[in-house]
Formats: sequence, structure tokens, C-alpha cells
Amino acid sequence: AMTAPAFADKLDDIIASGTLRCAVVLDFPPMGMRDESNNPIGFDVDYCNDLAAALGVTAEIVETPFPERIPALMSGRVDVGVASTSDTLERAKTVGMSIPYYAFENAVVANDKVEMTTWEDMKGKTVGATAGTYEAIWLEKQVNEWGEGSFRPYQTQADVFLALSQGQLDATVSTVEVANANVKSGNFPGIRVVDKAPMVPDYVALFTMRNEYGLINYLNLFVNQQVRTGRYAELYKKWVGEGEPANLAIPGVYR
Amino acid sequence: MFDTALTAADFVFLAKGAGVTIIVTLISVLAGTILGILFGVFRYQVGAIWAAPLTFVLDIFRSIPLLIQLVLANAFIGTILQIRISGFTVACIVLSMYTAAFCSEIVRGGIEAVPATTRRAARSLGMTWGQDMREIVLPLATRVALPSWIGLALGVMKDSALVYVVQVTELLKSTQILITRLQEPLLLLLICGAFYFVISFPLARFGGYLEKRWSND
Amino acid sequence: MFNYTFQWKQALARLPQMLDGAIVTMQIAILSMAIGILLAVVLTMFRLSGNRALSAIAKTWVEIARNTPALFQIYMAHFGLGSFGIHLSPFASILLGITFNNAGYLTENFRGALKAIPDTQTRAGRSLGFGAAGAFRYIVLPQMLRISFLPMTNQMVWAILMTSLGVTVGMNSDLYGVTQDLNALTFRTFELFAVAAVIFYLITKVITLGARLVASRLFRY
Amino acid sequence: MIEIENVRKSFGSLEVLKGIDLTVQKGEVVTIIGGSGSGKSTLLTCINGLEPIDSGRILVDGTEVHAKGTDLNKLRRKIGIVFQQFNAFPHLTVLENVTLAQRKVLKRSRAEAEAEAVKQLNHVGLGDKLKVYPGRLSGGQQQRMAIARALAMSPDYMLFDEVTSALDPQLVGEVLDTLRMLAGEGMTMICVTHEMKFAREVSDRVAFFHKGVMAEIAPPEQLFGNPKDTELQKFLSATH
Amino acid sequence: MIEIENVRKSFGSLEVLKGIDLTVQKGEVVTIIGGSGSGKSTLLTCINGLEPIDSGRILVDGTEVHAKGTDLNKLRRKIGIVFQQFNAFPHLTVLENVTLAQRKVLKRSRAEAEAEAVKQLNHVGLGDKLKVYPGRLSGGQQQRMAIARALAMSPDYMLFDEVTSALDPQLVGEVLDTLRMLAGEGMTMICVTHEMKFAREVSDRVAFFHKGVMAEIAPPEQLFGNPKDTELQKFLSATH
Ligand SMILES: Nc1ncnc2c1ncn2[C@@H]1O[C@H](COP(=O)(O)OP(=O)(O)OP(=O)(O)O)[C@@H](O)[C@H]1O
Ligand SMILES: Nc1ncnc2c1ncn2[C@@H]1O[C@H](COP(=O)(O)OP(=O)(O)OP(=O)(O)O)[C@@H](O)[C@H]1O
Ligand SMILES: [Mg+2]
Ligand SMILES: [Mg+2]
Repeated sequence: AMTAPAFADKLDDIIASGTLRCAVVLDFPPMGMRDESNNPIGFDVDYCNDLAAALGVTAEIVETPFPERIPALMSGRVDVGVASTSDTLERAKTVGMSIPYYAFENAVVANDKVEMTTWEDMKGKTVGATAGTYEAIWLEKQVNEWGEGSFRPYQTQADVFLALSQGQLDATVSTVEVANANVKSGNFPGIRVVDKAPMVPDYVALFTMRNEYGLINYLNLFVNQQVRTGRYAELYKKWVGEGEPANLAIPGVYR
Repeated sequence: MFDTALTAADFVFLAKGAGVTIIVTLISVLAGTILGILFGVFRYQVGAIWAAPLTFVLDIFRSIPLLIQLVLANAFIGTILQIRISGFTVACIVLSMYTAAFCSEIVRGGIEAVPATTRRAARSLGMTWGQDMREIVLPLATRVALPSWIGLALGVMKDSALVYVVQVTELLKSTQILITRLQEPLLLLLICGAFYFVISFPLARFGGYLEKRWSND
Repeated sequence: MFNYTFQWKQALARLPQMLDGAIVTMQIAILSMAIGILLAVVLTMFRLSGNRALSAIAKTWVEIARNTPALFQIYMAHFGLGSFGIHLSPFASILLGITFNNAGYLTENFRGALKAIPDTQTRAGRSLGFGAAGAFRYIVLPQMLRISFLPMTNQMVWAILMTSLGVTVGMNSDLYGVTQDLNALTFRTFELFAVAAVIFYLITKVITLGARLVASRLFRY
Repeated sequence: MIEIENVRKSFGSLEVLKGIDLTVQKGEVVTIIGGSGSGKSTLLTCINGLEPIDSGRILVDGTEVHAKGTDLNKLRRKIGIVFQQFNAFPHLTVLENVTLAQRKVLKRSRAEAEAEAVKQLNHVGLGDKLKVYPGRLSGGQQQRMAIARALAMSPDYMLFDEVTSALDPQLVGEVLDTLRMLAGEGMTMICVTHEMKFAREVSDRVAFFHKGVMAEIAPPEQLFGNPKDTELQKFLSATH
Repeated sequence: MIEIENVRKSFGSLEVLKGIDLTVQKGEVVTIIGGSGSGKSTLLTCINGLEPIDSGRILVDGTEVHAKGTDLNKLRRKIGIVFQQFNAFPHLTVLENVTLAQRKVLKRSRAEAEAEAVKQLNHVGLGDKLKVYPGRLSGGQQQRMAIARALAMSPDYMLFDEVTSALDPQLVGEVLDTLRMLAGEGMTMICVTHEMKFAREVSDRVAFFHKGVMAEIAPPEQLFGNPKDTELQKFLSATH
């Protein structure tokens, strides 16, 4: 129902309504997935819960496939996206991005039956990725540059790995975290990580409506606080594993 | 035959999805049918020319993919009008209009199948337009329209599989979620297909039976 | 009036790409109809053959096609068959899925049409020395196709609309796929999909009007 | 009393009634004969207001049918009409066919309506078909049911539009007998018919329509015995 | 020569032909009369092998119709048959109706087939309807077209099954005239008919069927003038 006038500050709205609705992608382990009883879990889910706690409201996780993240926000279905969203300039024309809250490296994952040692062996192969993601946009451009092979976008990360495991795809590019998690899980037999993809690290941001400066400010501070308080590292350890989480500051530039 | 990791909880989860499918279908078919009857009667009553704007609008719902209707309605209501409503509501609104568009055709066809002379006879007995509609046209048109209407309702149930684009977790989406976790696509898809089949098949048969029975007299 | 700025230019600038997508959409629909009609004729003959196994195949096909969602059928064509190691490209998968659906619905239509053709037509044909196949081919079939022409047109429109489901099997060159791709780049959801909707609408209108024209030339009796 | 005064009526560019004048007194039986398309049916449907008219006026017991404020539904209760096509309501039993309008229009109770229906159905000889659906009846039986249905509304006037033309020859008699009976009971009736023998027998006056004009009207002996209008002469000689 | 020897045929438990014996010589015209359901149509469809038989045999020019190895499609080219229902192919013009089987079955060239078709259509008086679709023809014209269609296959025998029963009375004559013409030309024919006058006129012999039995067969003068079978006597007195 119509709860708030359209131009009230969203931050106020959220606090007033008592719920924070986050768009989260749930087929993107370890960032978003489901446990045995099909409840949402993962890095992004916890991140949303933390944000809600900071705001003093309860979190509501709205599952959105990758291509539906922005439409879900634009149609007012969610307040904030905590959905591993790359902060591209093209997208920033439409939505407002916070500072990065995570950074992915991408890896090339291949089917075992396919000969492949470096990322460049993808040339001429059938490759795919999740429609609407950073790596999909990169990979499609790459395939077009090579001028051979074909690119297939699937609607969900799971469909990509299903297709890869079935042998419908020769290779895919996905974040290292997702790749490792999927290879380890044993859910997708017959796949392996081949190489890192030579992409600029995929900085991902929280996002909300472009004109919600109050909320964007709040999100920026929240991300900063997560790192400062060590919660960022804690979550990394919980969901990704041992090691150092990526540095979110880019040397040599302000933001 | 299948060695599966599927748990009872997962079946509950699937059943919930099926429940959503059924609820969305029921709401949309109900609302769509009421609207469809209103539109159909209106179109019949005012004639092709005056009904043209309505006919045009309804035709749009039959001429563009439901997926696009859902995306557009979602974007329009949320992004442009900035009204906060749930995906479930959007799904029901779009599916209702979609149902109404087809239903109004069925209704109009049903009314047209009632011979004008029979209606004249009713009016000659002093019955009002409303009485004629209720006592004569409705029962007679229903016989013509019901089999098609059953087909429409089942079609809406099957098409409701597309409401996943507005974040409604219905049966097929639930299945996909389980596939994501369990990676048993074939088994899960078969369960999902079987569910649709089990609901659709008997009703479709029933529709066929009615059609046969009523076309004989 | 709206607290939203439309950016139609962004969408219109992509029109050429979308029109290319529309052509792919048409290709899928036309191919799936052509093959679907052939298959439906074969399935209809299976039904008429009196052979239990053949008519069971036809019946099963029809009931599955009519009683499960098209999305499900397309998903099955890709990932279902994939489970058996049968790998179809997105194009082949969507084509197979829609063709399967078309064939099922058309077979049912043909059955209705056949009921409307008196059995004495076949008898008359046989009496002239036609074999069973000849009588079907020259006498029953043309009449059957004529009666089913309108339902076939409707099915063609359905086929066009169903191509939008190709995205679930990795299709990105059809109209819906192209639109979705563009949306991922620019996030102008409403503008892009509105343009796609208009294109879809025009295609279906052209098809229905074209079919009417064809019918008036083809069926003069 | 039905008073028809200079009634004109066109369908598009086709003038179907070209100034008809006719007054039917209480208890009178007027038959209308004439060629196909001469406007006979149209006149009947104008009388009970099913069709609008272009000019002139029609008064039923002093009420102008096509006046603005006239309650047509109320007026139509006074005027029973039976058409050429059997207009049985196929989804209702014979009894329900006859009770429906009584209950919905006259607001009679079910018991009252059924009593009246049984009476009228017995009257037309269908007392044993109460629970049957019309689909099971012969054409003649359906027409008699339609007559009973109209009579059950206790009309003051009855209009009959070629009620026997769609019937097989052997069924015509049973329906005409019913009409004869009604005429004998003093019902005011306008009958459009092609049955000359019947017209001659029951009518007080017979009107001959030709191309939208009432070319002649006279008592039957005179009209049949000594027709003046040349078209009527042609018509009569063709039908013999 | 058509030889029918002790043919029996049942549909389920209903025995429709109870041992029929009949020999039709080249050039002979045999008419079959009899009540509805007596098995007349069934016999004709057995002769050209459209229906199987239970026992007995049927020989056409010495070939046993229901024997295993018989090429029925070939045999049927010898035997033209025209049915009670008009079996025009509605999707083809009159000319195409008559050329189709010639071209596809007899493998005649289009030109040859059309020449033959025009000849036969002229023969039955439809020379001016070549490009018309059957839906535009009257029932009688459709039946004559069906006759031309059968004749174009150059059959040695013609079977006619009540070809006038579905026709309006005024159209019966034109079709019977066509049959008379054929009989006059020496065609071997078996005609099932209800037209007694016609049967009397053209037949060499008339057979009377009753409940699956050929109760009497004789030249027309004898059969009509002096019927022996009591059922035949009843039948004839009923039809007069
Ligand atoms: N609703 C209508 N719209 C247009 N023309 C009509 C309509 N009803 C009747 N007509 C025309 O009006 C003329 C008179 O029709 P009407 O039915 O009154 O003739 P009729 O005398 O009853 O003939 P019949 O003996 O054939 O019943 C005819 O030419 C008919 O075609
Ligand atoms: N295909 C069939 N299946 C079952 N019964 C049949 C079939 N064809 C004919 N019959 C029955 O066989 C009997 C003889 O039929 P047939 O058509 O030979 O009669 P007929 O002498 O030609 O009668 P009519 O003068 O009515 O044409 C009838 O009782 C009919 O119902
Ligand atoms: Mg009339
Ligand atoms: Mg017969």
C-alpha cells in the first residue's frame, strides 16, 4: 500500500516503517544462498542484517535474481541493494552507489572435459555468465573482440554452473569466492578453476535511489564503520574463509 | 531410481510455492473474470465502434509477452508512480488484466451465441434488461463460455510461472531455488511439472467433457 | 506529473539492436510453427493410425504440452535434456521448447477440425481409388488446415510471445534477450521494455492481419 | 384498445412502414396477411415497443408506447407476443419457462406462479410435460408452450407472428386450434398469418399489407370474397 | 460381371446381410429397393471393398474383392460409386474435383485429366461450372458433379446409392435424367433407389431387400405388377 509520500526522505521512511528491505541475490554463494531449511544466509544477508541493526529496524531479505536487482529497487520493492553490485559509471546514471563494501577478483572456471590452462583459452569456446553482472558484461565484450566462440547469459548464477557442469558451457567467469564455493560444494561435479580473469577488481557497492543523498551518506558511513570495527573481516572469515579481505581503498585517489 | 537429498522441509518449501501459484491464480482468475464479464458485456452492449478504445487496450494485453507486461507494470507502478506495493500485488494486477482481456472475448462470444430472438421473447414478457441478462443470457452464455473459461483459467495458472520477475516465489521459482541448492534439476523439474499436470489435466478434461455434453443439446 | 525523468532517447538509440532481436524472434516463431505444423500432422496421423503405441505417444505429447507451463517446457529442453548429456544451444532449446508446445496445441486443434470433416469425404476418396494416405493427403488434410487456420494464427502469436521465455536458457539475441541485455547496461527498464512492447505489439498485429490476407486468397471456397 | 396512428418506420434507408393506421377494439381479432417483407412483423414489434418508430404514435389503452416516460416493461405485461421462431428458454423446464417471468416480473410467489402455469399449460394441452426441457418437445409443442407462457402473464392483448410458419405441416393444426380457442374466449388478438383458411374463420377483420402500406382492411368475407386492391387480388390468387 | 455369392455381414451383433446372392451382367441395370436399414447401402460398400464381409465372396470381373492379395485401390477404379450425401470436395473447384483422382490415382497428365473432366462435366450438364466451388452448387448439381467425377475414372461399373434422397423434390428430376442417360449408354449399374417410377423404367431387374435378405428379384413388370413376397406387397402398397 501507499505508505509514504513520494518525496519524503527514504532514510526517515525506513526508520519510520521499522523494516529495511534489502535486495539480495541468493544464488551467489557465499554472498547469498539458502540453508537446509531454505532460509537466506551469506555475507550479503549478514551485511543487510547489520545495516538494519544499525538503523534500529528489522531486516527483510527480498530475493532478486541478478537482472532484477535494479528493477526491484526502481519499482520500490526494496530500499537498498546489498547484492554484490558492481559500481559501473553506466549504472550510476540510474542508481546511487555507496563506497565499495566488497571487492571481487574473478576466476575462470571450466568444465573438466575442456582443455584449458589460461584465461585466453576461452577464445573460440562456448562461455557464459549471469545476465546483467559485471563479469557477464566483460565476457560478452571479450567474446565480441575475439570474434569467435559464443556467449550465453543465464538468468541465475546457478543456471550458469548447472550449464557448465552439464557441459553445455565450456567455461565461465565468476568471482573467485563463488567459483571456490561451487567447486568445493561438490554440487557441480566436473568443473575446475583454471585461472584468474584479467579484470580490474570488481568493486561492489550498496545502492539505493539516486536522489536519496541522506541514505547514501548513511550507507557510506556504515561501510566505513564495518571495516573500522573489524566486522568486515569477521564476516569475510565466516563466509569466505581464512585470509585477508580485499582492500577497499584505492591508492592514489579520493572517494 | 533417484538418490536424493530432498528433505521433508524442501517439500514443504515446494508446497508453499505451489500455494503461491494457486493463490495468485485464484485471485487473478476471480478478479479477471469479474472484469472480463464487465468488459465483455460493455463491449457487446455499446457495439464495436464505441467499444474500440477498450478493445484496443484489452488487445494490448493479448499481444505483448506477459513477461514484458509484468516488467513494465512493475517499473511503471514503482519507478514512475512511486507507489510502494508488493510484487505479489503487481503480479495479481497484471494477471487479472491479462485474464480480463481474454475473458472479455469469451464473454462476448458467449453472449453473441444467445439467439437474439430468445432475448426478444424475454423482453416481450416484460423482463428488464437486467432480468434478461441474469435469467436468460447468463445461463445460456455460460454453457458456451464455460469450457473456454476453464481453458483460460488453466492458462493463467501456467502463465503465473512468470511472476518470478516481480520477486514472487511461486512453484517454478521455488523449484529453481531448490535446484540451486541441491543440484538435482531433473528430479525437481519433474516434480514441478507433475504438479502443474495434476492440477491442469483433470480440469482440462472436465472442460472437454462439458463442451461435449453441452454441444449435444 | 511524475517524479521520474523519462529518457526515451537512450532507448530509441538502441532501436536498431532491438529490431535485430525482433528478426531473431520472428525466425524462432516461424520455424517453430513450420516444424510444429509438420509434427502436428504426424501426431494427428499417429492418433488416427489405430496403433496403440503411436496414439499413446501422440496423446502423451499433447497432454504434456497443454498441461504444463511453456516456461517449464523450455527449461526442460535445455537443462532437462542437459541432464542426459544432450546439449542444445539456447536457440535450439527455445526452438525445441516452443515447437513442442506448438505441436501439442495444434494436434488438439487438428483433432477438432477433423471432427468437422465428415467421414464420407474419406469414403468418397477411397472409392475413387485413393489409398488411405492419398485420401488423407489430398482430401482431408487441405480441409483440416483450412478449418484450423484461425487457431494456427493464434498459435503463431503465442509462439511470438513465448520467445520472450528464451532468456531462461541463455538466449540473448531475440527481442526480449536484447532488451534485457540493454537493461543490464543502462538500467532504463521502463523505456527499453516499453519500446520492446511496442515492437511485439506491431509484430503480432502484422501477423494477424497478414494471416487474414493469406486466408482470403487461399480459401476462396 | 390498441390505436395505431400514422406510424412510419425505417431501417436505414429502407422504409418498412409507410404510415399505418389501425385501431383494434377490445375483444376484436384482427389478422394481418401480406407478402414477405411487407412489414407485418415490424408492426407487431413496434406495438409492444421492442422497436422504436420514426413518427406517428401507438396507444395501448391510452398509453403512448413510444413516449418518453412510458414504462415499457410494465406495458409489455399487458401485451403477450408469440414469434415465428420457437423462443423457448432451452435451459429451463416447461414449467420454469412459464413461471420465470411471472415470478421475476409480476413478483408472484412460486406457488402462485406454478398454479397459473399449470392452468395455462393444461389449457394448451401440455399438462403432462411440466418437467420436460423444451429440447425434447416438437415444434408445435414449443409454440403452444410459448403461448401458455404469454398467457400466464394475464395479458389483455395477444400478438401472434406467423406462429405456424416454422412448423411441419402435421403440427400446424394443433397450434391453430389453440388460437381458435383463445379467439373463442374473447381475447383481443392481432395475428400475422399465412393460413388463409384460419384467417377467414376467426377474424373480425383482415388487413392486407403490401410494401409497408396497409392496402386493404375489411371483414374476412368481404376481403377474401371481393378484394378491391389489385395487389391483394394477385396475392390471393397466388396463395390458392 | 459382378458376382455376389452368399455374402454375410454383421455390425457387432446386428446381422445386416444374411446371405446375398446376385449376379450382374455386363450392360445390365439392376435396381435395389427396400425399407430403411435393410442392408442396401451396406451391400454397395461391400462390393467396392469399403466394408469387409464376414463370409461368402464377391467377384468383380473374376477378381475376388475381399481376397488377401487384391489391390483394392486398383479394383475401385473399375467401380464408380455415388452416395446419398453429396460428397463434393469443398476445397476444390468443380474441375479440380473431377481431375484430382485422375491425376493422382490414374497418373494422367493435367491436360489429359482436364480434357476428360470437361467431357464428363458437359455430359452431365455442368460444362459452365468448371471454376465454381461446390459450395455454390445446388444439391442436384453437386450430385451430377459426383457422377461426372466417378465417370471420369472410366469405370466399368457404376453403383448409385439413393443419389436423389437428400435432394429437394424439384432437383430430383435432373439427376434421374443423368442416370437414365447412362443406362441408355449401356453402363453396367446397380442403383439403390426409392423412386419406383424410375426403377420401373430403367431397370433390367429389380431386387427387393428386406431385413438383410434379398426377398425377391425379377424384371420390373413382374416385380411391380405381380409381387410374390408378402413384405414386398406391403412395401409397394405403402409407397404408392
Ligand atoms: N432489424 C432490422 N434491420 C434491418 N432491416 C430489417 C430489420 N428487421 C426487418 N427488416 C427489413 O424490414 C422489412 C420488413 O420486415 P418484416 O419482418 O416486418 O416483414 P414481414 O412482413 O414480417 O415478412 P415475413 O412474412 O417474411 O416475415 C424487410 O425488408 C426486412 O428485411
Ligand atoms: N458402420 C456401421 N456400424 C454399425 N452399424 C451400421 C453401420 N453401417 C450401417 N449399420 C447398420 O446396418 C443396418 C443396415 O444399414 P444400411 O445403411 O445398409 O441400410 P439401407 O438399406 O441402406 O437403409 P437406408 O434406406 O436407410 O439407407 C442399419 O441398421 C444400420 O444402422
Ligand atoms: Mg415476419
Ligand atoms: Mg442406405
